[in-house]
Amino acid sequence: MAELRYREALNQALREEMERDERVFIIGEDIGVFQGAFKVTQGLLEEFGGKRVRDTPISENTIVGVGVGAAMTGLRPIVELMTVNFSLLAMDQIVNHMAAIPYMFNGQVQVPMVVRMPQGAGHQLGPTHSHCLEAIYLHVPGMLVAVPSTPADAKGLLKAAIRDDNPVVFIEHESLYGAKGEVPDDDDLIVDFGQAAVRREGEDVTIVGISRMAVTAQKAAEELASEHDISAEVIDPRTLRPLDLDTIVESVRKTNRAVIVEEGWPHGGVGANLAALIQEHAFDYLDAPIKRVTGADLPMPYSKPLEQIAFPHEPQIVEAVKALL
Amino acid sequence: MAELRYREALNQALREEMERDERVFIIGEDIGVFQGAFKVTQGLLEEFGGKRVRDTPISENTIVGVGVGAAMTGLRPIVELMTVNFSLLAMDQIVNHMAAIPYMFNGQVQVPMVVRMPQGAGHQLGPTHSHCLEAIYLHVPGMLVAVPSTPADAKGLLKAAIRDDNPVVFIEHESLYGAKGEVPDDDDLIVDFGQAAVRREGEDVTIVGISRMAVTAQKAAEELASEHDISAEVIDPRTLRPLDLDTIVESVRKTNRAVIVEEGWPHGGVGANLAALIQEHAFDYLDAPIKRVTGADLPMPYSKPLEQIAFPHEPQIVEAVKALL
Amino acid sequence: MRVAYPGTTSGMGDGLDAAREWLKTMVLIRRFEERAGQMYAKNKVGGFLHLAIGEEATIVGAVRAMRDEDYLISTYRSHGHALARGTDPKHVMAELFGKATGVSGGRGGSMHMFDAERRFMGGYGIVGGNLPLAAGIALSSDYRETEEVTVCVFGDGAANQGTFGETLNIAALWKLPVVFMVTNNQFGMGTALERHAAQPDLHKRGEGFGVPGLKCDGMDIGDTYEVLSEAIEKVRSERTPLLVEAVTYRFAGHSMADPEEYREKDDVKKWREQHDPIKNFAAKLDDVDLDALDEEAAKTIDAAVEFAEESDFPTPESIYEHVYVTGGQVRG
Amino acid sequence: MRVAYPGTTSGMGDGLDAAREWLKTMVLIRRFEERAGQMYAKNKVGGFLHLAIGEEATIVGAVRAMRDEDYLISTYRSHGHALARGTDPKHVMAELFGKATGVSGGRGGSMHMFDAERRFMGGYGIVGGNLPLAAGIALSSDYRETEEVTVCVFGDGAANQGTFGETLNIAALWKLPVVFMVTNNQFGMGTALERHAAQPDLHKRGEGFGVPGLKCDGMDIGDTYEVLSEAIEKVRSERTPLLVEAVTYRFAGHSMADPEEYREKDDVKKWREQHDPIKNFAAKLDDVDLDALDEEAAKTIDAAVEFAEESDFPTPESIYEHVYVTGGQVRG
Ligand SMILES: Cc1ncc(C[n+]2csc(CCOP(=O)(O)OP(=O)(O)O)c2C)c(N)n1
Ligand SMILES: Cc1ncc(C[n+]2csc(CCOP(=O)(O)OP(=O)(O)O)c2C)c(N)n1
Ligand SMILES: [Mg+2]
Ligand SMILES: [Mg+2]
Repeated sequence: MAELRYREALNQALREEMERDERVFIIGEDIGVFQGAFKVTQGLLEEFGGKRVRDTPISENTIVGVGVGAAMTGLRPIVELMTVNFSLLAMDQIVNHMAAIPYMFNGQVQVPMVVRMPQGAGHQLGPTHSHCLEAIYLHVPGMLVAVPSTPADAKGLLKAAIRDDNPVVFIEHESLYGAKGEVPDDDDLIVDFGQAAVRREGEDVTIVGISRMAVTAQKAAEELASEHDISAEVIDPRTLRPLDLDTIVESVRKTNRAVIVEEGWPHGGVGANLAALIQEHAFDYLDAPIKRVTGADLPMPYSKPLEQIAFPHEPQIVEAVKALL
Repeated sequence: MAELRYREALNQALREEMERDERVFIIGEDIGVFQGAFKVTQGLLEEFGGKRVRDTPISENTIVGVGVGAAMTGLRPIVELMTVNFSLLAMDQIVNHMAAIPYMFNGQVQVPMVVRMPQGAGHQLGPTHSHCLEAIYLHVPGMLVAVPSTPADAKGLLKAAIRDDNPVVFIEHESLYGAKGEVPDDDDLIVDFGQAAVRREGEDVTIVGISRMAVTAQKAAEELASEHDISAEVIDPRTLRPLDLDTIVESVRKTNRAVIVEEGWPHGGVGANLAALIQEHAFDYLDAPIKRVTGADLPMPYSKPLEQIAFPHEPQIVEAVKALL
Repeated sequence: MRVAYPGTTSGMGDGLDAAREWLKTMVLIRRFEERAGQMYAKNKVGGFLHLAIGEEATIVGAVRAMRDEDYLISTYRSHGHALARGTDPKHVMAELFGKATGVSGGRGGSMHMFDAERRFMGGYGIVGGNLPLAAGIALSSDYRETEEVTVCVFGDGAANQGTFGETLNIAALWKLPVVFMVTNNQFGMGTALERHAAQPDLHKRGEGFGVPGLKCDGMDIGDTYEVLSEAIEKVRSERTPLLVEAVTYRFAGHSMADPEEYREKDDVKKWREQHDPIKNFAAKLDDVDLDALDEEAAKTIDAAVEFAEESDFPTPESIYEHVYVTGGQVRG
Repeated sequence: MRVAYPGTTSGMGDGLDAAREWLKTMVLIRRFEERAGQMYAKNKVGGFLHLAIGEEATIVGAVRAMRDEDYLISTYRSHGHALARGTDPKHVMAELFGKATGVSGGRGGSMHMFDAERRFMGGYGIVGGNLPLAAGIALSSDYRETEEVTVCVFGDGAANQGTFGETLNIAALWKLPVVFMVTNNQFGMGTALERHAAQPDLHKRGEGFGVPGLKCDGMDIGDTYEVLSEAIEKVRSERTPLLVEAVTYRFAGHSMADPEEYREKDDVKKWREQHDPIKNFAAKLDDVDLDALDEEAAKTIDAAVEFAEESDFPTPESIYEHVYVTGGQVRG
């Protein structure tokens, strides 16, 4: 075990998979000479050269499409989009091309690629630079979606994503890049997609936290235990597609209550999806309505006090749980 | 009252609002000389001239942005995107610009514009041309979203949308353009946003149908009544933002059961959103889990028999209701 | 007008034999398209059907300038590209019928043909959507250190999509072996070239991005072949992109649902009479029996229709196959 | 290098007075940016902070070539544009502080300045996102039959976005009164011009779309003013777009979080020493006391900082204001 930052864990995953498989390469804006806007690709240009670590112009839709074309001919591209906000420009290549091509052409080609990008608020980046878009990516069939919240998962899921033959949307979180955690020393450390992690066992309520909110949910659970004598089970789905619904449903069948925490917008969010699923699969076990704690329903304001109340923190989660019990 | 087709009702709305307000104009691909891919804009070029009915190059992101810029300076543009599928190319201008600008600049400007586009499957247009994307648009704060299913609503909602000072995403349905219905003869016919229509009253179950599925749901309800002696209440929300949640919740409190029918993809769809809301607001009234009948979780196949089973028809709705009772 | 008699390009003999093969292929495409239109009228074919009647020289001239190992990528108007590349008409027709034996297993339809074996990397329904893919394929050719060239076909209307500038810049910057071929049929749907492109010499559009342009007469297969051969071989040896504009004309509507009110019937007639790429090329060759070629094509297409008719639709159980590589559904 | 002494443009007197005002404004911008950087280091300012130090001549030269009724639209690097346009530094600083008195009420921050009154139509965080808006604004000017011209400022890196080609084509096709001004500071973040643009003469990029190009020395306010004046007045009278490339250099990092490993410290030093737009312009004017101007600017900015400090943050209750015109939330 080594203690690594989330960004270092990602960097290791990239390095190891590039060493392991010559078909793997990375393209993206400022990933090479600049070393990555968030330094995830630090050192890779030097180690692997410009053929495998390639800076691109600011052309999001096209660089995703370049990845798709290369993947169709047997390579395994990783496309870094500087942030999820700019992926809105690449939505056509992601939905109509990357995700659709394997099916559209009846499996004659696969599209084994990863689109990596960070999301999230908290750094006062304002209305155009603070989105959490996992709900949109979850919606689209034909691709997998990962939302790692720990360094170990970041590494293990990214390695799994790179080895997967399906296209993967890999959503990192800007606020987690500096977070530290234990990461097993294993070149073949893989975290399988579709396996939720139970971060904390509990009896009274199930809290599902998405992306960075898995971390916030754990802190809230500690507070619930120490201050309110409430035992919360915390689940981090880790991937939204495939979704490990069984683990979530099993937990709710035990606790009979659920709160879903996400940073994204409320209407049509991931929380709504999970609420719909939980009530479908654990209807008779529910003692209270499933609650959602979400980001505010607005373009994220820049001003710090506004931004801070516009995405969930521990107190809102604590309140939501208390209101259920 | 006149009997009009959905496309004619839309055409009337456009014509009347353009006559009423000189600031209203339309831009889009092949809306002028070609008269519109689906003939919604037929005759308008001739009547209003090239200044107000303007054909554009195939540049979706930019034509939405042109609308935004014009709206910021006091005009009231209507941007037609040929279909919702191509709106994926315009997602940045829609989300990061159209919807964000009024807030981002603290109300110094408004963006009174409408993006009109049809969606939907059923014409064998295959994986890139058959999307229903209302769930994505519903998710984004800062804009309103309409999904009219009848000629009268098409007209009344479009007129309301054009007069509204918020940006509006106006989602028509390709399969409805030829549908006929009674439309009141009233130049000021407005259907207010945020008012669901109860298409059919019933006692046993509430069926909510989105976009074209409101029509399919009504047919299924007739069948439920005549063949299975089940009395279904059918609700068409008509706008997804604002959502008339009260009407839906009130109905479910009466019937104690709900089925949501949508043509879009299942995971993270509109049905999930409504299911989450209904269980939040009518938990104690529910006698069974809320069910969803949705489009299949795949890029739409071209082949007719596959396509026909890939989006909901009456039998699936009937089955879903029967399974609840 | 020049007529080139090529040396050794894939699938052809020399000189006159090659020219005859070109003519034969153009005739096959013409007859295929006509029949597809009839099948559409009979409701055997659904969706949108975009025919390439009038554009046969542009298609065959370009494809014959390619090697087998080169990649071709096109648009929703691409039956002809598949046929020219050697895909069996049976499988193209079966795709139109939505049958499991279609090139895309009935999943893609007319707009989404594909033939991996022949390196026909697909027709795409999104205008301008294939340009980035072409750059990616070309990048891959480079990455794998091959001599492959990618030919990327798109329309005059597509040159207005953002992907055009983005992709040309990237291709030039990275010196990718790709020939961007704009099939300028003078209309994007119902919008005439000069109503959608401020500067209508499309081959000059790449210069600002570092991609030099060439132009050919897309109604003349000899000229098309020659210019494309030059372009493809230059790209192959210099490994840096070129843009070729082939000026052509579509004789039929944009798709089957086009009343064609945006152009004069007389213009269409004039183009059909004076610029028919098949008639004009046939007239230059001795010893050509166009009727016989027609008949042969008709037979081939009869067989294709029969094959398509008799093939099965994909089974309902197969509906989720290939959404994910694992076969089944993957839930969200 | 030429120094132009303008006639009657908004907010200025004639000749030398105007030149002095230019200098004063450049100094104000420089000092403002420096102070903003200090406030960032003190955590008074959050988010990304993109300074325009080195680019003052490009900014002021262009803005002074505009009339009051003309529209200006820019990027996330736009404090200088707001200041040059006449926005009170207090409100710009307050925006950086996230205060309710900021130009955007604290909602936008450094990247999203706006001043409707002065027709500064905003800074935008999405690279290339403002080009379509500029075309829309220009379309509106035409629609309303005014003489207004829109100046759309964006970076060299933004010229690689799809919106560039799309918007230039549309602007040329519709003959829109817009000047596209590419502030070529030779880097898109950490990527040098020749590493992101295959053809680095950016003013030539528009020709293929029917938009002729001009170039100016963006380190020389006189040249910038002259070329922009020519461009703006040509666009005003002919009502058809132009592209102007202003070559400049940013002396500071891309944003505050930039270690600048992608360029040589010596290069930056050379540019700072030899091409400083303020120093060089001051040297051409008689009777200029740069220290006094500095001091005056410092005072103005002191007051701005004080204002920003003392202003209130927006109240929590106001958080939903302006998401919708109705004020409150609109549920989905
Ligand atoms: C992004 C996008 N926008 C609009 C359409 C609808 N559409 C299909 S073909 C077409 C015209 C394209 O013209 P061109 O590129 O010249 O090709 P051609 O049809 O002439 O072969 C349009 C607008 C589309 N398929 N994709
Ligand atoms: C669409 C998009 N992609 C990426 C970014 C991140 N980003 C911000 S500024 C920048 C560089 C832009 O360079 P240029 O256009 O030359 O402007 P400059 O910063 O030099 O003024 C990048 C990549 C962004 N904001 N928007
Ligand atoms: Mg065309
Ligand atoms: Mg720059």
